[in-house]
Amino acid sequence: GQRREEKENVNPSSAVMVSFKSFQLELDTRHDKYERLVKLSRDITIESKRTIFLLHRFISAPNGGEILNESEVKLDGVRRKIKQVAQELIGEDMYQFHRAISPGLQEYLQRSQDFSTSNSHDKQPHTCSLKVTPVDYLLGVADLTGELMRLCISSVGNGDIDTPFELSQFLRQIYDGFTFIGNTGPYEVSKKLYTLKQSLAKVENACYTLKVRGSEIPKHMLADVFSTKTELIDQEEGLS
Amino acid sequence: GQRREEKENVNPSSAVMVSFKSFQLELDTRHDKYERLVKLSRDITIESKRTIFLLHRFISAPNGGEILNESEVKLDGVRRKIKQVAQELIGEDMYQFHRAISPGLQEYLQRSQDFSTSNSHDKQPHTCSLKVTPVDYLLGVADLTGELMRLCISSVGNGDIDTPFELSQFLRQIYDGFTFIGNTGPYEVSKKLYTLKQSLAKVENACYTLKVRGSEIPKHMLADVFSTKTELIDQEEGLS
Amino acid sequence: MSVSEMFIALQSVLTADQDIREEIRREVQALEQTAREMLTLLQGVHQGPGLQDVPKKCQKAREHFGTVRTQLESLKTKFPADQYYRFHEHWRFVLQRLVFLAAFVVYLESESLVTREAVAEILGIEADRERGFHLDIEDYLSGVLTLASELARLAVNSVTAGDYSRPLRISTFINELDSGFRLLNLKNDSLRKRYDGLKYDVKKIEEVVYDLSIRGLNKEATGGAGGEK
Amino acid sequence: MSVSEMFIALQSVLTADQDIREEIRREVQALEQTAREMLTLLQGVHQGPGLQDVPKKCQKAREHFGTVRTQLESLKTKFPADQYYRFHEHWRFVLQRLVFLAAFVVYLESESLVTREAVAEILGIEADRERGFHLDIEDYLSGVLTLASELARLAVNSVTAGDYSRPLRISTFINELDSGFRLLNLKNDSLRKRYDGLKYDVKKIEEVVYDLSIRGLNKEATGGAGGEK
Amino acid sequence: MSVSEMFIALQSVLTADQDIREEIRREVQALEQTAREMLTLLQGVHQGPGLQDVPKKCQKAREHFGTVRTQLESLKTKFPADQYYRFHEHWRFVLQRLVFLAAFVVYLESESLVTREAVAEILGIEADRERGFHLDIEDYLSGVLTLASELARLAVNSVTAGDYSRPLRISTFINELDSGFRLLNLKNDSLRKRYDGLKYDVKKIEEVVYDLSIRGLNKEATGGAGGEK
Amino acid sequence: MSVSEMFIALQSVLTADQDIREEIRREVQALEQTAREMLTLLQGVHQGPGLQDVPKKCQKAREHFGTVRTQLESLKTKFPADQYYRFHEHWRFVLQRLVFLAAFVVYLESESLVTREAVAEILGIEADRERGFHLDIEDYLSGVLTLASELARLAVNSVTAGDYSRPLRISTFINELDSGFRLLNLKNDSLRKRYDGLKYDVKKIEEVVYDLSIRGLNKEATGGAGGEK
Amino acid sequence: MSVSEMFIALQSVLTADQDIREEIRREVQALEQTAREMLTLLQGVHQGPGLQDVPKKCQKAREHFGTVRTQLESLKTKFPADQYYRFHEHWRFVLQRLVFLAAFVVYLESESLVTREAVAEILGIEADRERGFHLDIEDYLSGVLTLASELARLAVNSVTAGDYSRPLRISTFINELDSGFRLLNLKNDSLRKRYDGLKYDVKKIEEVVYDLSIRGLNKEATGGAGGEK
Amino acid sequence: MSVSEMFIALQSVLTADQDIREEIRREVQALEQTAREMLTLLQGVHQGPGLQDVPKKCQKAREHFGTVRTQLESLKTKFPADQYYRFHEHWRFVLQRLVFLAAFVVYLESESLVTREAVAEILGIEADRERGFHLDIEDYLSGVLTLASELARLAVNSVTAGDYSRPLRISTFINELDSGFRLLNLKNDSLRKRYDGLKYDVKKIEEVVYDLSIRGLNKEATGGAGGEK
Ligand SMILES: [Mn+2]
Ligand SMILES: [Mn+2]
Repeated sequence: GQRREEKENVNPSSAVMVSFKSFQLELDTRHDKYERLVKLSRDITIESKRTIFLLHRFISAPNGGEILNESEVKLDGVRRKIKQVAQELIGEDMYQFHRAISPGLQEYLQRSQDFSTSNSHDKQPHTCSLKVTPVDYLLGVADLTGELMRLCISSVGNGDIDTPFELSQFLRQIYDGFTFIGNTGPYEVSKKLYTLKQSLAKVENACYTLKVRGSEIPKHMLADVFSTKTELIDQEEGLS
Repeated sequence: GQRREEKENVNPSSAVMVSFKSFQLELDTRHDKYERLVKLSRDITIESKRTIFLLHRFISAPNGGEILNESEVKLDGVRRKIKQVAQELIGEDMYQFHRAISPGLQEYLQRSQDFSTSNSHDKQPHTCSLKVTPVDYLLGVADLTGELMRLCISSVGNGDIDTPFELSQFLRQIYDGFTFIGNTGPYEVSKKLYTLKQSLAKVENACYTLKVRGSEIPKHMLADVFSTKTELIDQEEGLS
Repeated sequence: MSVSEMFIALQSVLTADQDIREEIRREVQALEQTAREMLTLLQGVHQGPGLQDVPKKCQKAREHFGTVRTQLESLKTKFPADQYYRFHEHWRFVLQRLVFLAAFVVYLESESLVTREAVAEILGIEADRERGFHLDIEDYLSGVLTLASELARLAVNSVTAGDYSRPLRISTFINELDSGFRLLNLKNDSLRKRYDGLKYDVKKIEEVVYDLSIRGLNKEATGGAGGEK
Repeated sequence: MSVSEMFIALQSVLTADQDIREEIRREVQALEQTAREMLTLLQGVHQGPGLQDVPKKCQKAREHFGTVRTQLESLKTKFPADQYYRFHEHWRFVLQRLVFLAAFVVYLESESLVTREAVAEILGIEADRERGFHLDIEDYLSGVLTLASELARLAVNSVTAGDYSRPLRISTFINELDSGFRLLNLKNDSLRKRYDGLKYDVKKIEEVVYDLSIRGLNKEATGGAGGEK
Repeated sequence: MSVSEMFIALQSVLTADQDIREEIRREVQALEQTAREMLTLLQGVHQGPGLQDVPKKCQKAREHFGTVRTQLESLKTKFPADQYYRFHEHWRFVLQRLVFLAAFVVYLESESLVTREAVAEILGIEADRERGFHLDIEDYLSGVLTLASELARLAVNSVTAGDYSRPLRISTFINELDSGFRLLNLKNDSLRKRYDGLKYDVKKIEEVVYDLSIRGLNKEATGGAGGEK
Repeated sequence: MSVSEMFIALQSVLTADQDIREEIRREVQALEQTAREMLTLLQGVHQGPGLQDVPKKCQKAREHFGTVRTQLESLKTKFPADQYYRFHEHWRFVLQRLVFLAAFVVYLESESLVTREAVAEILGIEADRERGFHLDIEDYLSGVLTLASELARLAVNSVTAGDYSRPLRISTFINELDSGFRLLNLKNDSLRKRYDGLKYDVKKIEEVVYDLSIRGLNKEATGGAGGEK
Repeated sequence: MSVSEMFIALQSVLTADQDIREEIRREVQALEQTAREMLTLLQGVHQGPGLQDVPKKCQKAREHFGTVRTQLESLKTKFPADQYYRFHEHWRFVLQRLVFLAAFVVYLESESLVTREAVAEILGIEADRERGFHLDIEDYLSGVLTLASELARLAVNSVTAGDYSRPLRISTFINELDSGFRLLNLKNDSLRKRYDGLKYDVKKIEEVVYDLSIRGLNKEATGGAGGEK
Repeated sequence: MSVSEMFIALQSVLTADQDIREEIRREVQALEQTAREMLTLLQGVHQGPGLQDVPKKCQKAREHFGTVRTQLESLKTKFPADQYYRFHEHWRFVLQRLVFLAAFVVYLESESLVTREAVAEILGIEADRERGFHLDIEDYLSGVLTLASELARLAVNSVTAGDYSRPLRISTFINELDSGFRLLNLKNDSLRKRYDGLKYDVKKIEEVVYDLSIRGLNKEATGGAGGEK
């Protein structure tokens, strides 16, 4: 091969080079911020999920302050992270970084609704300077129904036969709501309809089973059932 | 609906509950470590990519220590992160967390090979306590060929007509090597073959163009070319 | 080292890796065969007369675990000790199945939950990662979840076989297990999915217990089962 | 607020959102139409006699930018000012194209790179995010990359039209641009991909310059072009 | 005619086509809105007390069909009658949904399968291709399959609401439907796939009937329901 | 031979192959039609009075198998005998369905599992690969698995029809089948997946038997069914 | 009408539809065969001596169009005239190919763009939707885009064959076409994507012209070609 | 015969089948290794000096074919001759690759297209289905298409290596191949898709010839090459 002269160098202090240096700074700053937000979102997701598990524990065994305390600690952690996100976004257009923070926010929303459904101490949403888009809200709600379905099945397993009927009522309303919205929302929302339908079917089936098996009481040894019931109520009172 | 008694609670200090409490700790610790490694891997990827850009700048405009210094600083940062990864993995089976760290490591490998191909100061690989799997190594090499292809096209644009021929030689060897390995490796490796083939084709086409256009010199105003060449060489000397 | 020498070296590494995987696969197949035989053996408890000879079935199963230990011993020799997780996927499934089988046998014998340490011992492997070929915690938990759904089935079939006390005991056992699992923070992975199934097992057992109690068969059971066990 | 009221409220929000998007789409279509007309106008420079009336073409293009400004003015009114990035995808493509057109006109007029501030002014929008509907930096850069490949094509067609000096000037310009882009740390996104294309444009122009130089046409050019410009 | 004149003429054809599609889309959106409202209305039957006011719900739905007819009437005017299949994809989905809604209402009213002719009449369109805007046979069948899975859900929820006779009647109906579908030789892939789902609906309903039978609730039902229906 | 002559020769081979496939497809369609008719016929057993005329239904089905034999005879003539596996995919699905139908008829007649040899005879084909158009072992197994899930459904519907003994007999049969399958080391993915479904059929039937047991209906059944069978 | 009678009626409609599709498919296959033969014939112009007997090739191609007309005539009879768009997908592809072939022949004969009306006439179909089996506008445009890339190839091969004037004329023609397309506001995705390819054809041809210019071969060409054309 | 005996018999058939597949896989792996070595060897022709020792490379490749024949001979013994298509998928890919390698060697030696018969002979297998382990026609065509794209690459690299005559000869060859393929009516999807790629190879080679022509290098080539060939 033959070697030819290399081109003359570009003057590094020309106007073009100067402005591209500023572009470099601007882009790097933006990417760095995006990265920080992705990391915060991951943390929020994980901690929110853990709080949900904590609440399921509380619901199944409401034996006290310990779990509630623990959940308060966790919640504080999540709120701190959310505050960090809010700080990162001060003066920014949040939609610019929406993709980075959306998963974490949805998981958090789900958690906080779950919490307020089951715990009346804490019904008002936490004030933080983050705006939640309706789509994120809907997706959070859809995800919540999955947790509620799990709660319903657990309730039946724990012998609690009121919760399923209440939950089926509530889930049906949400399902009807999603049906009403249908495909007017973005694709992600209509995609959730299918999962939602399945969750609802599980809850409806659970109620059906309760009803069907309940139908047998009167005919078989009715008295016996009543005595058992009294017995157990006594026991329960003894415990509390 | 009718309400039935809830079940008696499980004794929280039973053997089963105690062991599950320890499982909780173990799983959380593992997940937390995984998360930390994912974050480190993201950082390594980003910083490695930036170092590659820095080196492309150096190659096109080798005007000095400034860029080399900058790249040393960046490299130190990456090495620090890698050390952190290594520390996280002390006493662990690295394959357990392989999925978390693999992307960052591949990008780093690519960068460090790129560097050593183009800069003779620093040929020996950095010693770090991390073992690199052959597959990660191969994937890093395959990714490197993409950067080399870019370097080749840039070289032609800069009037450097030796580099392409050298690079085509080198890339062909790598391509032949991958062909030789073929489908004996895992899927990810054979998948790279296609991209590699395309990169090679681009470099071979660049060489072809150089050859074809070079073929015209002798016939058209040969003397003139020589004089231009001398002129430019003079200019160049004047500059240096 | 030239480029082509390097690739020849790399290929030999890759080939060696594939050979290891081939050998592992063969060992795992043998393990699967043993596991299948044990499963057929233990499935017997679901059928009418099966509940009677539980002790005998358990004893036979214990013998099979001897074979399992030999096979796992052989598996260990096929790859470097510190690369467990490199090949984990190969034996993950069969190991979960073996955990289930061990947990099932232990349950049938003593109606208690086998600990991780105890499973490891039954299988002749370690409970602790540092000490060699070990039982990953998620594989242990997964095997335990299989036990839960097997017990739900057993509760149903016990009633068919006329044993009304067993479902009540299973119910207590499975409730404790459920509380245990509730303590865990599971990721959205296969374990989480399998854990969601536990809720249905608990529900099924609760239904059996309910069916017994509205017929007053639970008391009969508590009485009758005392002697039986 | 009942659940069903809530969903009615949500749907009205979603519908409003869709209406906004519909209106934005309409505005963007009008912008695309104007952009297409400008493109047809400026494409004329590639053809034989086209290079002669560059100034006239630029003047006409400048008039089109008046329309563009009105259309962008109207676009701005269709959505809340602080939700630029919510709807960004809708106008991203056409804005990049307009940046290119502005950059092409400015290049043809003065053979210099239009700054981000200058493009913003030509389009009647802001260069700075805080101040309102603005030009995103990546869209600016993307438009500039389109200019590069248009100039590579222009270098080729200049030679056909007998203008041997223009390719040399384009070469200098594009080299500076290339150096500028090299300063950027691009992610693996669409901008990075488009930037990879710049290398081929630089290469193409270098080939034209080479073809001219081996025929001594570059000198002739330098002489002749001095007066032309 | 110059090339550019020719393309101007072509563009006017294309524009006309795009305008038609735009108008169709608007009409279809309105239809979807009505369909969604009807769906929300009819889903009420699954709610506990919903089964009581079935007649009222059906009557309301019938009123909605008035709106549907007006909207379909308007849709028909948007394109030449012989180009039904050119634009079929636009309204295909909503038409299937409307077929389902009509079939559901008719089932709730009379527990019979609506014929294609009857659906066409309810929707104010033709059953016969030759006579104008019609109901494609595959769209009809698709809507009927949706009915089947809705009825499976209704069977479950009827029991929960204490109506034990409905599932038995649904079972008979769905079996007849299944036999009907087995007479068809379906080639259309999406329809065939949906038909495979019918099998699950049949099974689900059979299991509901089973649950009632084993508890003797089916007899109770037949008794009570005789008067109700 | 020139390149073009060579390709003309190749085309004639390709054409012949396409013609064979076309003819095979036609025969397979006819078979599918017959299979669909038999299915409709046998589905009758699930409905109320259907269980009474099982023998008559079986006899009619046997007549259909006469048609099947003729159609398979014709299919065989469409391609060279040693290219069975070249075209296997074409008839694979319908053959599995026919195996199921034969197995169902045989079960209904004698409550036993049809052997591969017996199915082959019913279909008028070979059980043995070497002897001509035969029944592939995997297709046989696949058809048998379909029988299992049909029997799970039959167990449910028998109870509805008041036949309490049949589920017990089905339970025994399906358990035997399950043990049989556990002897196999299945590699074939689709078969393995279908086999996983067997587990659910077994469980379903066990639950039916449970429902009968807890209500004491199983004893009633054994009494009543002794005479019936 | 019972459900089963209703489904029997539906099946007869479905069968009729399937038969139509089968017949259409057969006709389309014949058309594809003719199109392939014409393509082979016209590909000859790319090879060395091919450019000399262009007129003869065109004449032969014209004869093939006779066959095409007969085949299209037959195709038309296979389905009701007002259901063009119901079956459009079947012949869409081959029709686009035939448009290309007609456009190529016309270009070779007269170096002009065939109009939609002219293509329709060559193919013996209608240009106008209302008048019967017609040429859809998008299919026409798609065929024309194929012509553009064929001409880019022809420009390259003309130079190889020593004809230096043809590329210049092709360049003018393709530029006109490009301007024409820029007048269109394409929504159709597949067409828009194919249109994006036109840009590359334009560029390719410009580079051929450049290669001729820088070597002074374009002047030589104009001289020599004047007589040739 | 009990169910379990029957399944034991079935398992022995399944095991035999799995063993055959295992052995075939091993043979195919060996073939792949040889094919990979030949490929690495022949890719040497793309290297600068590689074109000089083409004859030597071909000779070495011929020796490798000796190994291939032995390996294929061994493969044949692993399964009954009439079950070629049962296991076809296992060796299909490697056979296509071997066809390519044979076609490449033959091209390099004599610049002609290897016939199906000749490939079969080189590989030591049959061209004719009836006579035993043969070369499927689609596999032959697929291998030939791989040759085409390899030759496109060779055309480029020949020029780089200073051999200006080879591209002209490749161009003629590939055009003949293209005409040949146009005679085929391909239904096989994967083959048809691969054939679409041939078009790009043809174009690429034409551009190489163009680049040579416009610089007068083709004449130079023909002169020099006359003696070389
Ligand atoms: Mn969640
Ligand atoms: Mn990279």
